[in-house]
Amino acid sequence: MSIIIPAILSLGGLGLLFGGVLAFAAQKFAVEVDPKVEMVQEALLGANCGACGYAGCAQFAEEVVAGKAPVSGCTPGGAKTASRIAEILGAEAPSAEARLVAQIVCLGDGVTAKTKHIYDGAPDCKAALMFGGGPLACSFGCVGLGNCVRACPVHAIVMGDNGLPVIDTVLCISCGKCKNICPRQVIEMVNANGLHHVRCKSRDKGKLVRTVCERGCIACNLCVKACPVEAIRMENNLAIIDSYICTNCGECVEACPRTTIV
Amino acid sequence: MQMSFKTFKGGVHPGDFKSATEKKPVVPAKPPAVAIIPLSQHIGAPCEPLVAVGDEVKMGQKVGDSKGFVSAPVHSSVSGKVIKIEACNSALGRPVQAVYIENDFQDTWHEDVQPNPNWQQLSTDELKKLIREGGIVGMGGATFPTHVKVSPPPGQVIEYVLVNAAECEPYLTADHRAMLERPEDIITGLQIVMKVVNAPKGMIGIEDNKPDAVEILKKAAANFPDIEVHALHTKYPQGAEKQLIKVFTNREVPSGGLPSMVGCVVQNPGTCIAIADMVRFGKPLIERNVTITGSGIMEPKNMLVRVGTPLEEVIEQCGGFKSNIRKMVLGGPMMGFSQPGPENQPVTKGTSGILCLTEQDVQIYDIRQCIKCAKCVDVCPVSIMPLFIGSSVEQGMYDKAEAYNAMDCIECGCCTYICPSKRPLVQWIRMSKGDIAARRAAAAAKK
Amino acid sequence: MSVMSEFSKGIVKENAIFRLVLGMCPALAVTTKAEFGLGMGLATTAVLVGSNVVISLMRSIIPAKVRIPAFVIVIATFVTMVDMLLNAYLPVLHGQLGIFVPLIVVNCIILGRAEAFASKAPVIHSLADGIGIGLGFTLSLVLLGSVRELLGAGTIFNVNLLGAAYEPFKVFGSPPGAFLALGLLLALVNMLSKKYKLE
Amino acid sequence: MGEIFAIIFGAIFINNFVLSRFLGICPFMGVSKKVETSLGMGMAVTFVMGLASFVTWLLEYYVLVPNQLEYLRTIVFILVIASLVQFVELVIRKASPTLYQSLGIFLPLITTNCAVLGVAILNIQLEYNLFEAVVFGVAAAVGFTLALVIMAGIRERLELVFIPKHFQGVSIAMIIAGILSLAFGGFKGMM
Amino acid sequence: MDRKLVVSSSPHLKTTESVRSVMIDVLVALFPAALAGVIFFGAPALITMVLTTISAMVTEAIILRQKNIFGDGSAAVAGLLLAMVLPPAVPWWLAVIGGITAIAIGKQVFGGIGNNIFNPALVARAILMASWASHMTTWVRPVDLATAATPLALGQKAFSFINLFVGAVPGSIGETSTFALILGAGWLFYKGHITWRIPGGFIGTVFVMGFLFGGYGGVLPMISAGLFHVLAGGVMLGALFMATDMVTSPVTAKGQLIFGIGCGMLTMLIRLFGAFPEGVMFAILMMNALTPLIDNKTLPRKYGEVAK
Repeated sequence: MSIIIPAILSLGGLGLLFGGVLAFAAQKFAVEVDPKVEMVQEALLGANCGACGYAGCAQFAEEVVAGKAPVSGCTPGGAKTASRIAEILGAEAPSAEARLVAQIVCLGDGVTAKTKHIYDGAPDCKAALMFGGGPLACSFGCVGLGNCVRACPVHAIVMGDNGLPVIDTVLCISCGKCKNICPRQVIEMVNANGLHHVRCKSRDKGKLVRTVCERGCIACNLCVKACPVEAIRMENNLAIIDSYICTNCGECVEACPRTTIV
Repeated sequence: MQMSFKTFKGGVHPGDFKSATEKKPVVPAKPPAVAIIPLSQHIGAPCEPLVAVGDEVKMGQKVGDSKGFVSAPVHSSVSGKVIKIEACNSALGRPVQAVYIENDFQDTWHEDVQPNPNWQQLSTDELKKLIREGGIVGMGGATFPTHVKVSPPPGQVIEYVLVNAAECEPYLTADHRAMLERPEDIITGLQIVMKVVNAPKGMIGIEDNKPDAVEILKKAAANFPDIEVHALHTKYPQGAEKQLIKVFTNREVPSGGLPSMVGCVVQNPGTCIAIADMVRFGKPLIERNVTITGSGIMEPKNMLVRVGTPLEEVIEQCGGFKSNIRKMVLGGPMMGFSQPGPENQPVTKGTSGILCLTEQDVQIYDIRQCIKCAKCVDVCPVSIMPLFIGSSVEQGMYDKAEAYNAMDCIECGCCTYICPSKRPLVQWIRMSKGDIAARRAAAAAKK
Repeated sequence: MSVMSEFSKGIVKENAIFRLVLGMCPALAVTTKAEFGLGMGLATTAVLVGSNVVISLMRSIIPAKVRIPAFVIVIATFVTMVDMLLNAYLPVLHGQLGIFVPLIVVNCIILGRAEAFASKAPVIHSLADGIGIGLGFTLSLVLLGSVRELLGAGTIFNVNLLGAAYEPFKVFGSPPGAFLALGLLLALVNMLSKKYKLE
Repeated sequence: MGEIFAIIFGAIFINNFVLSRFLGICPFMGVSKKVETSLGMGMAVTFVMGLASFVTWLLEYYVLVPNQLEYLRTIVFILVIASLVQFVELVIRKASPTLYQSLGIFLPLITTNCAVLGVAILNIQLEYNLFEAVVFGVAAAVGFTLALVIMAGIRERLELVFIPKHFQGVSIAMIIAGILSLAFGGFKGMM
Repeated sequence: MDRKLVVSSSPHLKTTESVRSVMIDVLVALFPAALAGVIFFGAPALITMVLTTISAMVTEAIILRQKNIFGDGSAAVAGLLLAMVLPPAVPWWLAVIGGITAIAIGKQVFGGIGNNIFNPALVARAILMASWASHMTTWVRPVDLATAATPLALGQKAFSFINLFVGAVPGSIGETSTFALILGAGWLFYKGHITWRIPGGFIGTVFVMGFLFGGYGGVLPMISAGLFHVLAGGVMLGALFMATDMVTSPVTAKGQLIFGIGCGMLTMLIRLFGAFPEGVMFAILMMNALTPLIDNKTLPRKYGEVAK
């Protein structure tokens, strides 16, 4: 007993002392906090481990709410915490039924697309376009210097050997960063269920397209005629497949004389 | 007055490559069959066309003007008929609107082009107006409207008018020839500018690899005690405005500021001649000296070319391209703009040279990783950190680029020239400038 | 989530050292030999399991405002118990682990699990979670300890594997080697997990 | 005087808390991404470690030892440190928002920083007197700060280059720490 | 015109200098010291140099999957520099491990050339030193290759300044011959790859600190102590070839001077007060770590910037 009593006394005493002081301090020195920040802080582990690179959970919460830190920044918390934070912040969760994936809408690679000149400089699509509209003869095609590759947060895009980026649709998280960064807008978010797409953005007349690219859409209307469900329409010299009507029958692929639909 | 002839910090010695044309007198080029007059040949807002398709125009007639202050009007360099107003290619890679004029080869001057016999009595404001009406812009390549340059904001006292006759760009000899052939006109132009800005002192700086030009100009300036001619070290970018000011006055233009803030106005010799022509004879800027040179041209030449002459015609008069041409640059090799081709593009007020290079001179190097050799830091004339700016931009971190003073870059190209890893530093810096400027503008708009 | 998956996730998918990068101090400090790693890992596991269970039991009693200090006390109690037990029964190991036994208190893993899991889950799940995470931590420490011991002394668990002629790569037995070995192992684990899509 | 100097030099260079004693690795890895942040963190740690050394030393020799409660050391120390830090944070937050921005925000991170508890326990183990304990606490924190700032400088530089994918993040930081630790080995035997 | 033109951003002129040519220049500059090493320490030195260089080059070629084993030459430089700081008679496996470590841990984990924070050769040496200290401190006398101690261990009286200058003393393969090192460094100066700042700061500081703390009894002994510290051990090699490594030293002029002085001070601190007789390696590694901070604190005043 003689061992236990001082232990209980001193620990309890200390506990009371500190508890009292802290409770007093918490009231005395209360500071208003954004409720959202508080909620995010609640969602975090509270371990204050610093793995996120910020000075503790409170600061991380503030930065997340301010949009400066990624929702997935809390490594110890993992995916669960990230999704909870996303919920709090009201970030959009992708709807399950129509998953969108990024797709390169151009087939003009080093062989099929003609070039006007040779670009020598910083590997950046936007920079290349500043010189006479880019090296491609087609003014709609993919420049192929990989801005999308660098923009992808999950490394789902790699540069193919033929100078066109290749997107791993399994890894794609539908964030749309590649689409937004592409100066030529040859990346589109497409319905992941649709198998066939017109892989060309050229709104030039067919005659011109023929001279600059072997695989560009020439607006010949053969696909429109071939489609049994009228999912294809022609707009501004460019065929467009409505993937929500499309039955993935593949007739248009057969019909396309320039293998633009794949 | 004692000047401290300090040299500027940094710089490179790329070799001058001027021997092909420096001994060749300027020959007039044939007038074009169809003159293409771009409506934007200056920094600032583009001009509106003053003529319509089908109009008859005369030589020296104003065909485009703008209300913008930092703009200069454009004039027809031939007499004839306007056949279309359409986009043509420009040196910067963006298409610009241009007036296409079919030449009648009569060369009838427009009635507005009148000499001013008593030009020496004209007031400052009249002179300024003449300079503006003459469409005169900086002819070194930057094409900054001259009337803006000679109108410093109130309160700024101009002490020096400097003539930037360094011609430090390799290959180019257009200014060199102008100095040899028209030294008096340069002096006259300088005097006019000095009068306009009320500057007590005029100074001409010439790189010491052109001793003949130094001598001729010294002789021409002998009778003018307020004008000095100096030989400068041959070092690139000796002719960069800010560096020239540093050399002559040991003053530094504040970051983001203009030369007038340190009491200087800098003019190119070609501009001086254009000013002299306009003020004395009423002749607007419709022709200029152009050096057509490089290993890719059959007969390198210095030519007096009318503004609006298609590049193809000029090149044809020099015997055409060699078959192994790989690059065509408008301007000099250090700061000029390489072009995808000469098609549908005229000589403009800013075209100081057409440099044609063959494959021996145009090597495409792999961009390698920066080895931090610090050579770019050593040669940078404005003491910024090209290597870190480049790497920041490569990683997409434009805020870091800004922190390393990307906005102060004068794009002289020394860093890229010297880089053993062949990194496109200037291009990266340029990319960051666009981004930083946009961000600053957005921040300012927010406020 | 089933109890089984709560248990198994801690070993590979949410491995404290290699995936969450937590609890680095003991991982670096006590892994000069595989057996030290094992001892430290098991000690931590014991604390983790104990604290997880107790906190899970008390989760409805502890007011939210003071939960962190309360957790800390629970953890510290278990740490003190483990400290005493080690001292009594494995004094050599206790000496080797040194101050890192009391420092289990501040191991982020334990507080992290208490806050993130045990304070919200039933006892059985918390127990499974504690054992899983603890074993994952132990395994990592043993792995790191084995690598360092093998290279730095030619042995694993004091069994000589590389023969008498082996001149040990002593750096791996020293502090710098701890950093280097863990850095290289982390890269290796990154590579393997990418390859087998453990994301 | 010589002994005090030896404690300072030893704690900063020879037995650097991070590079040779492996204390405070978590914040060392986490908060070393920016020089500015790491400086703030370092200052906060220095403050807390000095204070903690002082308070825990008093507790040890005036509360625990007289009552033969040494076995409660871990519990008591962690409690004290946690409360202390939280108290200081609350005070700073209210008293000086600017100081809070530069220093206070790092305080919660310090509770679970094993360097703080480590220094408290080491003070007892090494049998320092009160003055020595505080000096040791501060010096150890300065050593921690030094390592942290160096690391942050290096990591800022490495932001400009492409680190191989698998080595990004903690992995490369560990390797750098290893080489740093090797370099600091040069101080061995001084004093 | 049937050819396509090249478009690129200005400037359109570039030097012919490349990473490879710079590295070849460094190799050329290292040649005199390497030759001196072979002359003084014979076949073992040659074998060590060949082993480290080849293993470094092979490691790099494998990691980068490049067919050309020489590549840009940086691996050869790292390998040869490593040999320079090894004792002549190290076991063959130690040299090979050294070459591999230099490239793998010293360089490629950072992403290869240009990205490394620490001098790869010195990283490798530090690791070897921490692992096999006895092999790494077994020195031999020149020519007869009998085991002997280095001048730094023996003290100032053991060798004449002439021998220290020429290099006829025990020591690492490439560090003994001051003469050969200066000859090689001259080439780098001539080619503009190094400036005076780092070597000047380094050697100057070593001399001054040797002068102040190394000698007693008058100016002459103090001068000779300063000189001794400059000539003995790895200061010349370190100052001229290791500290001047472009990748791991500051890029600003002021920073380079600070870097050199820092190297000198740390070297002398370790030599005079530490457990090791030589401190060049530790000093340079420590200053390597500080390089990013030094760079950011010594950014030059940009043109037109008003002094604050």
